[in-house]
Amino acid sequence: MTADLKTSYMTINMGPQHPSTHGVIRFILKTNGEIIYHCEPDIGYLHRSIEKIAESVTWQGFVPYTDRVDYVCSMNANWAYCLAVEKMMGIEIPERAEYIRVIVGELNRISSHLIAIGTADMDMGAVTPFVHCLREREYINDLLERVCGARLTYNYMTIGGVANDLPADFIQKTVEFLNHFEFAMEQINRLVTYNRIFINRFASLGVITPEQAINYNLVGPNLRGSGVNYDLRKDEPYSIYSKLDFDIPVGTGSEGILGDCYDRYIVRAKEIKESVKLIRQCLNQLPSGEIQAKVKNVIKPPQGHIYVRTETPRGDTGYFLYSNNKTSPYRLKIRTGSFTAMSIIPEISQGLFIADLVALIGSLDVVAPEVDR
Amino acid sequence: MIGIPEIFFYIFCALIFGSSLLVVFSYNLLRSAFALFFVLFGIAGFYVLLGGDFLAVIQIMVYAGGINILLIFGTMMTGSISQPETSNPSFQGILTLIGGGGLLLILLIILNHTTWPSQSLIDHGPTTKQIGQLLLRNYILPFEVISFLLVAAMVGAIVLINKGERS
Amino acid sequence: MILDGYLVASAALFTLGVVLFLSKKNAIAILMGVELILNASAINFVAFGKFTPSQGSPFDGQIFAIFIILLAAAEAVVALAIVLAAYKEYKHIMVDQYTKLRG
Amino acid sequence: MEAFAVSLGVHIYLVKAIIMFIIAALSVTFMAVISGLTTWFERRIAGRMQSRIGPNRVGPQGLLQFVADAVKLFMKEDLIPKGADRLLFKMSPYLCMIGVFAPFVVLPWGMGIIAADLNVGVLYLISITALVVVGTLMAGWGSNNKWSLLGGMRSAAQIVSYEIPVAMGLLPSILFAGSLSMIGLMNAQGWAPWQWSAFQNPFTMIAFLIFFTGSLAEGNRVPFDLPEAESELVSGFNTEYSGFRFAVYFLAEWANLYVIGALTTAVFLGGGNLPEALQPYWYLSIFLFLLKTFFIMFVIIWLRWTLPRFRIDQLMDLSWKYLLPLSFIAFFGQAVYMLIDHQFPVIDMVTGPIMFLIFLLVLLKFFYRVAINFREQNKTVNTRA
Repeated sequence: MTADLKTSYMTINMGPQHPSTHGVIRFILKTNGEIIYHCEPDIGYLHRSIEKIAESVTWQGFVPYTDRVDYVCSMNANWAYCLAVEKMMGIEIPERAEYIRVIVGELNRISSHLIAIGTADMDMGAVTPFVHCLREREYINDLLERVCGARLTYNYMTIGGVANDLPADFIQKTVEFLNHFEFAMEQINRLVTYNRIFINRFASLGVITPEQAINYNLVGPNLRGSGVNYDLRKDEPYSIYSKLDFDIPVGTGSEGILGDCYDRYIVRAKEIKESVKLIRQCLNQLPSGEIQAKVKNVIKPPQGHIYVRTETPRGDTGYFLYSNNKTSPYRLKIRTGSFTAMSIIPEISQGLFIADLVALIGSLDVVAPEVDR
Repeated sequence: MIGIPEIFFYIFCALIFGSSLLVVFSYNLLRSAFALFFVLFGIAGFYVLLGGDFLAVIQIMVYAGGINILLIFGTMMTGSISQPETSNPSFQGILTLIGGGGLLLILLIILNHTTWPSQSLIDHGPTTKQIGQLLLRNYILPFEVISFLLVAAMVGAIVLINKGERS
Repeated sequence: MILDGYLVASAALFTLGVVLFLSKKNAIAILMGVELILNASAINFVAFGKFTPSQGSPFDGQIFAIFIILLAAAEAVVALAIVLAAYKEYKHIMVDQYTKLRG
Repeated sequence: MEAFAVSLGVHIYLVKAIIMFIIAALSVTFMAVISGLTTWFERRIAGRMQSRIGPNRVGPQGLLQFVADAVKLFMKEDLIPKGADRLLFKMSPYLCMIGVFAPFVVLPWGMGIIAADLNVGVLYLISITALVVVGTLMAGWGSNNKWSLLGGMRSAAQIVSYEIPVAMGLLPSILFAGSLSMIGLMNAQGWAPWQWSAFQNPFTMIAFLIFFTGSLAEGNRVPFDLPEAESELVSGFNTEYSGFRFAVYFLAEWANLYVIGALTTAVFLGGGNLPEALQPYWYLSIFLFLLKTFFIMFVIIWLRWTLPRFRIDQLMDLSWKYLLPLSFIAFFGQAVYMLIDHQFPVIDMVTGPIMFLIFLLVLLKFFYRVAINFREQNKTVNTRA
């Protein structure tokens, strides 16, 4: 007799109200006691047909919708879409606008990674680091609020530049914040990242080999956690990233096996430091000048299609645009990092504990609205 | 007039027999297992009344806190979870009831016809020390044998389960 | 007089244990019957120890009760292991349906 | 008072029953207040640790918050899920509460101040947790919810396996005191820290640490709060409970915190023992006892809001592979130590102060670290518009 015939599996519904599923993700688990035999993510639970909406709004009018694709890093989503339209139309944007875009984009990357780290900590039962992460994130929210007036869905970048210039004391306030933040981050790391219990929970767990990561098309920190050095900011530089000096942290398997949850986690923690470095450089080099290229009020990109990718906190976000020279896109398709991260969960989660599945989701940093556009 | 120990005796009797009836006649095995907990607790109460405070604590610790939990675990693991209402069927019910009633009758008649050499009640005070000394002096051999038995039981259980896992 | 009370209670518990032991199909229920029987005898030991101390110590009865508890622990562990092993083989624990136990 | 009531013609048993009832009601009320205050204590500490304030609206400094919470919980709808085993579902909170409140019978409050000094006090305290185990199993099973079931199973497995290290951790102290009663254990220690059981010799120190770790696990506290792990099992065995029953669970949880603190204090930290000169002022010993207890509770809360959680297999590993062998070593070592101590009583004078000195050094290192943290901490920035 085989083992399958002997054991009866328990079917458990995890989510959408489960506290550790980061929004409204739903999993259907088949378990043997606490050990997962099969885990099926319910993709499409949060579908809002953003891509369909794009076909009935103007090109500029779609920018606020990109905020909602991934509300944790909406600045980067704005950026990806605007970059795609600009490439399609051949718009050159002023240098100051590029610098501002990098500054706010990297600030937003920090705040997104803070959420990722904090929720991973909270899933492991450590509530305090999460609150500390949110406290630091509040500062970034304040800074971005000074820039654009919004704290979550910014709608700051426009086709052709950014909506408005940085406020007068922004640079000084940001430097002040960064000085404080570097130490605060070190404190958070000491509190949880180097904690023995935490490392034991994360190390050698949910291992994604480099081949698997590439086969499943993982992107961003999840891919780099598996040791693949691939970052669009370095490998296909857009904006002014080629002028800036920064490193790409990759997973090394320092506490266990290469590609485990701890590697993905630590890559995010290190990327935060790199982002701080980037912001400091941009603040130093920030040129003066225009912040907005000359763009008509009603734009009609020429007939054709384009696919533009940028590196957002959750990895490679791509916008595919198809224009037939009308005021709104003929077809728009968004490719996000969380979607592929979600699809690797069934394979990796086999044989894990339920508690480990929570850790795995936390380390993959899946954001629900990004899975279903 | 009945004294306080008697009142407690009857309270514990009620607890024990109320729950043991549930143990015997419930068709839900889990309820039986939980009811057994109260039976064991009531018996610990008997031990207190009989001046065995150490024994009562051991009864709760090993029996109620150990063996009974094991039984509950066993119940939950052996698939009774899926059909609790019929997990504990009985057969030959009438026959065993008649037999059991006869047995009880015989026991009671014997009890009634025997005169036990009863002594006056003495309070022996704390029991822990004396029990410990008895265990390590007069009863050292049974004590060692039972320790060996426990180890053997543990090893045996592990071997049995491991064998089941492997096949 | 009070000794009789304990003896009657113990007899009744013993009977209930025997009824449970004989009438149930479920192996774990049978195990519970054994526990009831063991407990009934332990009550007897302690009660006799208390009310009719022999030449030995008045705690002999309690010593025996402790041994009974420990024996019960050993018995429960082994019996449950057997029940679980049987469950893995047969998918049920109804003792009247164990028609083939070899192998 | 008894005689007076009897002279009035009231039946003696009735009088006794009424007196017992009054004492029981008093202690339960007192406990409810203690656990309520503990909720406030915990939430304020958590607030401090997390850069927020915590409850501060109801009453002075938010002290009456627990009353408001209780009132709110009593007014909530009392739900019993469909398909639940109603009998077990209803019984479980009370079993848990009894299991947590029963230890108060043998918990001391100061030098010689105790409700009932049982001969087997400590054993009674350990064994009564069986009620909690059965209660959680009942809740897990009776709720007709798989998360609850997993929580209940985890809880039972955890408490049953950690009962052994806890009991073994208590043994060296019991050996030393030669008594199982709480007062006996307390009296075996002196007032000074180097006379406490925890610092008596290396083995009692190990036993103390084992006991403390095991108690955390038995009380379902972080880092061992797996039965309630809200990020894994939603809320464990009490997921389906609402209203009054839920309040009872929480009362039990925080009362349990006090039990852990008081037991640790009485057995390892010298209880409420006072120096000779202060002994006439008996109320000081109550104060001292509560102070130590609340300090232990503070440490537990501190750990809860600092550490992540173990996984179930790591938890079991810790108990069976590390704590249990260590506790055997501590037990054996203590026995050998006592044999030596019997021959050369001087050793008793030496090891205590040395252990205490080591503890002080560790404490010094800790404060040094804290000082560095404070120095490095930049002043908070203001990024607001």
